[in-house]
Amino acid sequence: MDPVALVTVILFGPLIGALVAGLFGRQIGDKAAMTVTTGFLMLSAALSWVVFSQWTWGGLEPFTHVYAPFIHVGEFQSNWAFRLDGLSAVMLVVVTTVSSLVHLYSWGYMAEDPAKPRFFAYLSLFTFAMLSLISAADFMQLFFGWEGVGLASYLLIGFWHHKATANAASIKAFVVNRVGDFGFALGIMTVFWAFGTIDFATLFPLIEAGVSRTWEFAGQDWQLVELACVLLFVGAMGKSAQFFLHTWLPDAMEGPTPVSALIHAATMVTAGVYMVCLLSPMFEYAPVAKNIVTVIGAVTALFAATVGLTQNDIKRVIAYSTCSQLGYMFFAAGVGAYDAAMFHLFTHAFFKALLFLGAGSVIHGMAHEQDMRRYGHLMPYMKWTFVVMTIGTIAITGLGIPYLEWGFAGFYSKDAIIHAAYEAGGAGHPMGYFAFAVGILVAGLTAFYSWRVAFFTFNGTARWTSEDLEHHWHNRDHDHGHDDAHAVHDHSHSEHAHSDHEYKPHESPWTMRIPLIVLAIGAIGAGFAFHHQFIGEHSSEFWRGAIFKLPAEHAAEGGHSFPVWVMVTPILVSVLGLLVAAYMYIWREGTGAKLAAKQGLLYVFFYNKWFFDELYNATFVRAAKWLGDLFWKGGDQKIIDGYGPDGVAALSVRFGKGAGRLQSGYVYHYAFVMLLGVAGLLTFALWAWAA
Amino acid sequence: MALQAIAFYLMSAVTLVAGFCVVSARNPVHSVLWLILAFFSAAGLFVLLGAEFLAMLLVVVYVGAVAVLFLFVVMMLDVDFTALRQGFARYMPLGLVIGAFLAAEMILVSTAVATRGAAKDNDTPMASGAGVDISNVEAIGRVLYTDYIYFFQAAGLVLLVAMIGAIVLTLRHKPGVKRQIIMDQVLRTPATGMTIVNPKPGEGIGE
Amino acid sequence: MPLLSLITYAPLLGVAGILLVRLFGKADSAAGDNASRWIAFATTLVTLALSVLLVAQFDPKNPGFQFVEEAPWFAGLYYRMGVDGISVLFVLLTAFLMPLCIAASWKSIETRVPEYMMAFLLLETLVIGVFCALDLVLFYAFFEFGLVPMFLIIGIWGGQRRVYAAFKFFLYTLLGSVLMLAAILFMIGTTGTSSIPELMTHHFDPNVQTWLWLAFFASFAVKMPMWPVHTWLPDAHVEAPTAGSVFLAGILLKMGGYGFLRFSLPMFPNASDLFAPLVFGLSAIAVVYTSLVAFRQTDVKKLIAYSSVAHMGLVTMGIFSGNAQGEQGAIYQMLSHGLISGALFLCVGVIYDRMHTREIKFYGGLVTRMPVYAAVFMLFAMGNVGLPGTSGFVGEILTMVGVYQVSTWTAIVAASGVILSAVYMLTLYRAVVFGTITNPKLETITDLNWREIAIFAPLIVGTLYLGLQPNSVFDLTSASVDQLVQVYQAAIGGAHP
Amino acid sequence: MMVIGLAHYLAVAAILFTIGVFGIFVNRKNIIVILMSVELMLLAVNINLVAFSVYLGNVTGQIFAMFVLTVAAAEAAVGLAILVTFFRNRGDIAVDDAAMMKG
Amino acid sequence: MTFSANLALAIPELILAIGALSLLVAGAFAPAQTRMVGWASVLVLLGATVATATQPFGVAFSGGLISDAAATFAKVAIYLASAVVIPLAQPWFERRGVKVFEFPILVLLAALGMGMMVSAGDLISLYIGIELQSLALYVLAAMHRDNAKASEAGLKYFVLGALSSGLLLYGASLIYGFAGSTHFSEIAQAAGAPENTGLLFGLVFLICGIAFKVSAAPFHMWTPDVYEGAPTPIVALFAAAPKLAAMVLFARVLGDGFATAADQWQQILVIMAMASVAVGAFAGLVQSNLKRLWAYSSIANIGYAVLGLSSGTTEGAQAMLMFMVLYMIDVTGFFACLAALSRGGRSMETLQDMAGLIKERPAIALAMTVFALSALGLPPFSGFFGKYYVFKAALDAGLWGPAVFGLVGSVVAAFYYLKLIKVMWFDPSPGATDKPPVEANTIALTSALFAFPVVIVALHSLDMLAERAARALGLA
Repeated sequence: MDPVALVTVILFGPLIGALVAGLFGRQIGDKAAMTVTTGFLMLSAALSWVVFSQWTWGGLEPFTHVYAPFIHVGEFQSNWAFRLDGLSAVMLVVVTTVSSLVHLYSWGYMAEDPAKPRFFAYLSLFTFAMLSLISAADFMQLFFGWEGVGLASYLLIGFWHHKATANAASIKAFVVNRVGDFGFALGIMTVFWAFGTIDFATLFPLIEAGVSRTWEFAGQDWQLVELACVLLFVGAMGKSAQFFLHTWLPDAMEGPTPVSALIHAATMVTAGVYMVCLLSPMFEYAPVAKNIVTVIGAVTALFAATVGLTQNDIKRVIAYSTCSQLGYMFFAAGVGAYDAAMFHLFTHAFFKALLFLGAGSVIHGMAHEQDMRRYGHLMPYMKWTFVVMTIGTIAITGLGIPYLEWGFAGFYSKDAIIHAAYEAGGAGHPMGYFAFAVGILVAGLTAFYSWRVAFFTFNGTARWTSEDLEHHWHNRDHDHGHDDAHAVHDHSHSEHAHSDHEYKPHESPWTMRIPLIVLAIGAIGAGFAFHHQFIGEHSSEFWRGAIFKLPAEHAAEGGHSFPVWVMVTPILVSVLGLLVAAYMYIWREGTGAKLAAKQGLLYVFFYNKWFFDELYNATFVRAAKWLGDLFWKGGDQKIIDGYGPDGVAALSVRFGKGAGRLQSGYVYHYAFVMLLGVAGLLTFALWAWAA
Repeated sequence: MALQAIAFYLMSAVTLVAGFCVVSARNPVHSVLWLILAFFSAAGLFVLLGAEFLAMLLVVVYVGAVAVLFLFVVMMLDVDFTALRQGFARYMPLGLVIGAFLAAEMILVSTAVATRGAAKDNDTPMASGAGVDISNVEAIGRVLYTDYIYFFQAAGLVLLVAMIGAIVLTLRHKPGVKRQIIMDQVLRTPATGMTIVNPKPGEGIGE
Repeated sequence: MPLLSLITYAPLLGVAGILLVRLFGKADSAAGDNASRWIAFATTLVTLALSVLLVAQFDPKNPGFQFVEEAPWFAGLYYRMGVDGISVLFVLLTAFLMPLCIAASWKSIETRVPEYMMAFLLLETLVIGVFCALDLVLFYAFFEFGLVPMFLIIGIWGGQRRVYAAFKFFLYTLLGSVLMLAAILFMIGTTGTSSIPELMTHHFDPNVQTWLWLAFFASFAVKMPMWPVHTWLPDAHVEAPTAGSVFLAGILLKMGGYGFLRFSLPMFPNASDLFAPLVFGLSAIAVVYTSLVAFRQTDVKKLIAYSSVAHMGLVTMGIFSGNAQGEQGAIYQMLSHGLISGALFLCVGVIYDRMHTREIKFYGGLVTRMPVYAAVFMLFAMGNVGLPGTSGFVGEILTMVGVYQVSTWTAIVAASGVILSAVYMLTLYRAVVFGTITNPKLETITDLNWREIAIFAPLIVGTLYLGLQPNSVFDLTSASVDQLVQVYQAAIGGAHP
Repeated sequence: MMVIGLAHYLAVAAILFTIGVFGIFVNRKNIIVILMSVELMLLAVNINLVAFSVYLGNVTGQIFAMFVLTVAAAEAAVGLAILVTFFRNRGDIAVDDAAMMKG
Repeated sequence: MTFSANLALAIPELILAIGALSLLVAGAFAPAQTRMVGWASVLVLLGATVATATQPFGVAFSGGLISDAAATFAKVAIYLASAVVIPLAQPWFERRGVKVFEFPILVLLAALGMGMMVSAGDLISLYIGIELQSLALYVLAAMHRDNAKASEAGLKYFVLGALSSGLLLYGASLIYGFAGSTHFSEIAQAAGAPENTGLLFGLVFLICGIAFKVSAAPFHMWTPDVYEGAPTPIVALFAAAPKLAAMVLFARVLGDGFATAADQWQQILVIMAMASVAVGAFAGLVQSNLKRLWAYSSIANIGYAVLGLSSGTTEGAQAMLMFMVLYMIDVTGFFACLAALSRGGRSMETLQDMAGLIKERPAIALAMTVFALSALGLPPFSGFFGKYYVFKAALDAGLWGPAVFGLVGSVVAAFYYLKLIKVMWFDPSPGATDKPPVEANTIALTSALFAFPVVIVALHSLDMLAERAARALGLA
């Protein structure tokens, strides 16, 4: 099949599904809407794998197919297009695979929700936006997809719109993303300003020549390429929830769990990484920007991991984990290991989606209880879930055998990143060793909190009772504050698997289990299967120029000649994390709770997410409100209206009244005024004509 | 020359004093009388200038007609003069200042006109008219009905307007007063003088 | 065929028709009211059809004025009409929005219907006239006369403080435009011509340009409105009936931007260049300032009105960027704002018609009762936020791209409006639509009816089409805009392309 | 001082005119006096005209003065007629009373 | 020049004078036939109009009467405006029990006076013309003699008018004394000479006198009181024709007599214009009586006319003529509306009376809206075009500041016009109004139709006529 036709189907399939489900969902019914969307997604996923395999083994050449013009104004030329290259091929499979699995999973997870067509429409819409993002051939379409996924994310986080927290979270997600997009947009403008084009293919060859263009500000010349890269990275920070702009991601867990898996783990949040890799020809010429990327990535990795240690909400832990993993990807990109970053993106998609969906399965089984402190001893009740969650945990902690090149997915990609950082440090990258150190440390922390989740949930003693669950089940309608409940209008208790009226955790239906199994396979094998292509000996032919590295840095990459300690330390700290977690949550169960109860300084700091929300509330939110009131009541009403129209009107009326008083009705006053007029004019004449 | 000067000063002083008294007299009847005096002395000034016809007109028209009209109206309107006396002094100082200022300016202007205008070279009065032998009356008479016929007729219309105006505004047909209208009496016939009515029982004769 | 005059005066035929109905029918009869509505609606549809015909016959390659009509008037003035790529767009926009305004007033206006319809039709004539006039005095006549029907619309069919709002609207704008009149008279006096095309090629002395520019600016800045002369707008919007707000936001504000494009840039290029920093500054302030003010509003309409001011800030800065992206962006932004803000006011109108209040606090949880409405409102909220895929995005990004090249800081400040617009718009949407119904009065509120859906449908289509296929508009405008930019750049000796 | 020139007459006229004007706006008592003040003003103008006429040797001034006299008479008639009407309506001719309309 | 040739140039005046006299006689013998006298007067005025339009140009009566394009232009307007007032006023007076046949005759004589004014070539004809007109108008103001307000209005008008005549005369005497002649042409020679100070002082007095007639500030004080007190249809006369006559006279004096001293009088006129605009705009803001309001409006509008004249150019004179003619039609129409309206037999004069008029009397309310917008200077109503000419002339003459001042003043004034519109359109009606008399209704609506849209087509020819008239006025 013609690759253009293939990608066209892949791209527009989800859109058609979304439109059908969204516009006619009521008319055609839940089942049909779900079938259509899921069907199109499955099709897309299948075709994506076809494209991907053609790309990897079939020698498909990169191409850009233009569908239609978008914006053509002067040199500002943008088209609706599909750009297929190594990066987009990878993203295609990631996006469509995870998305189709999430669609399928949602059949079960959302079974009791009355707004299923809307949910599926949103999911498909998201997928379409994400596909248009990854297939963009210029900045405008990239931005279109970028904001499109933001919209979908907003809609899905706020899917349960009766919940105040969900609404707040959705707005927060959108606004924080907008802050990033603010930078992104400015970055695009800088690019256009500096190079006169926004088309990637036209732009990249121009960069080397245009490096010297500067913008003078505050008495200094700023290199436009650097500026553009930094600004674009701000966009990436927003989308990928990097430090400073990360606050929305944990809150985004207010959305249904499949959404978290799809958007806030596997695909959308990785768009930032994707963009940085895509723009590697620019970033390579912007060393300062690269340093910033590295630092922000490393700090995010560390920060999110520390916060993840202390959280009790199962989804939040995974969310911070995502944040942290994204940090990895960024510092990989920052040190120039774009391929490693992409590889981690790829593997992360499988195991993180797996973890989320697994968590969803648990939540589903526990009547929408998300607090791990009320879990425990769930292994006997949900064996499938337990198995896949464990696989996911192993994958994320990166267990594997260093010199054998054998391990779970995370092992390949994470170690590649850590190695790359080390290597960059060796090659003189100023932040390389810092990133390396953080990478090692965070590997340990990741192992701890990931295993903590696993053990806390499935092992130990049961910290729930069936009364709790029953209570939970019945009260979920009213318990909006915490409950990840289904919509309020649900009256379908009987459909639920509680025929005996004894409430206990249960395994999820097959529609949910199948995606878990597929993802588990990916989590196990994705690294092993593709590491040669992504980062290994076939990498240059795999990417085929989609990733650009300046030769100087490229030369340092000389195979796997790292010191032994560099090779083994990651795995050692991972195991250490595993042991500590096992100690605290299995062998000496309760240690964690005791530690938490102490409310140590560090614990409070971590538990409250480094107080970022409080800080932002106290500064930006309050400042905006204060300024808004000031401008409105003080500026508009008091000053502008007060001295402007209202003031002038009042003054005019006062003049008018004065003139009216002069008009006293007495004829001698009138005569007097006339005489004054004569005298005045005469005097004026005397004075004026004296010259 | 001196006599002329004395006459001038005397008559202008009388004119001005009389004029001031017109304005300041408490009783309007006195005002009218002062006005008449002012006109008389002004007529004297005209004579002094050699404009006898104007002087005569002033006396005849003003004293004979206008001033009498004023007097007539003052007497006719039954005004309580004692009630009208307040409020003069309050306004006086400011009025005086403005008046003095205006007078000063006007005198200044008049001097300028007298010294720079068309009449600047003429220190002495000249007989008006084409030749010295023509009297003032004759000189006026020669042009009044020729060159100035248009104005003359128009002035007549002004007087007509005044007449119509006075009639329109003040003439009243009092409804209660019975007037003899000869024409009506002559035209009266039995048909108009008499109506035959046939009253029905209990109705009487309506109006 | 004098197509432009036909389009311009076609609505007057409707006025005549309604007058006949009014004269020969019973006053205040339901039948008469209905007849007026139908006549008005039919007239606007005819006008729309004619405008579409105009666009169809329009030659996009020709940068000059087309369909020119000319007839001598008095004192050397001419009745002169014509359109170029820029104005034809506004004519179309006007003709497009008008039937929607009439339809939106179908049920919500129940008193003095014939007068209302006549006022709207008259307004349409005048506004189209503004966009077609090629003679200064003719332009001014259309421009100013437009105040009257709007004054009546606000004052008669408005809300609580309608009189205050109507007066403020009228006097504010009048003050601005009399200064423009002075400039117009001066220009006619010095050049001896009042023809806009001729004046566009006339070179004024730079000093003179300065004064003329300021005088025109006074008028257009108020009309836009720019900060700090924007305060009439929130009042006018809040008090106007729904269709009035739609028209005000959709069309009337555009006259200011159109004026800048038609007069300030081509006729006073040096002054425009000189004052561009001023405009940039005011626009940047406007974007941030009014966005923040919008954020704190408690009245739905006022919030949207302030958001209009912010969006117009982008337009002004785009216009004075003097490059193709800025100009096109500004034009596009005006076009898109015409649809989106109009639609948003209609959205407010929908709930106002049902509940008769615009207090944000009153609402909440509408989505459960009005899912279709929620979806429509969401679309336009997103358009207002400038989401790519809606028309709002194209204009915003292009203006900023244009300005960025000229005044980087302005663009940076203005771009922060992107964030702020999201803040206030989503907050509003959440407060009105999301959540659960807490106000018992809302329990019985009904979703959009078919008439309302039919009104929104063209707007939805328009917003999305313009968001995805902006090039179809640029094709129309690019010749004229390119010429404008070239002339401008040549005049100021600019190095920009 | 002894030679009486044009300026002297003009000065007298100016003062008389001022007195007339003064009479109009200082008087608060009686409207008739105001009418008389007007006559004084016209008299002053007549003195001016006649003096000019004589010193210019030009009869126009005297004729002008004659018309002024005529018109002044007519004015007096009309003025008094209006005054009478006013008196009939109000029963008074105090200047202060004539202020029904103001503002 | 033969006497008959002189008379040939005075045919309109003759028609009016003879007409007035014969109708006076006729009226005296048939006092009941007031309507007939009225219509006959209208015919006389129309006849005079036709005679004016067809008469030759020239100078008659030793320069006392000038017949030129300016005089023709103004006379036609004046006679027509006067003619309109007769059918407007007679029914009005009859409804109030005043049934006098002298009324149309006074109007005829006033028109004659105005005609003299605009044809004046001499200070004497200027004075007599003004007095003929003024005396007739004083009487007309007080004509509603049982009405206290009317007689007070007449009294005020008279007293202040007499004062202004005194000022004017004093100025005329000085001019005569300085120039040695009363003819404008000879005055012009003197004015052209150096050391013309005395002449210019005289001119200041003269200007003050004429300014009173046009009610320019600070000589405007009589206007609001007289407008309020005088019978409404008479105000329609006051506000229109005499103003035009005085303005043309103004232009004639300044143009024929003092064109060389334009720099000097220009400043004085500018001051008066600005003062008028300011007074008219601000004082009008607080008025509640419509006649009074319109008085202030007319003060402001005269300010614009004076501003046009003050530019001292032919263009300025043309602007003034255009403005005045367009304004005359407006103001006549407006007062015709007021004359047409009554509620329960009581005149409707205050703003509040007009509440909800659009529902009660849509046609008249619409007409009043048109007049208000026109007076506001809003295009495309006739008032705008008047302002267009005026401000263009002022700007072309370099009078930047005054022009902008005037424009801003018009914005202030806009407030009260809008208030009127607001009251008529927005407010609820307090009750039904009486059926308007057909004459007033017709005049009001015709004027409104002229103000818009007829003006659009009429402008072209008006422009040409005014331009020819302005060229005759001798300004550069």
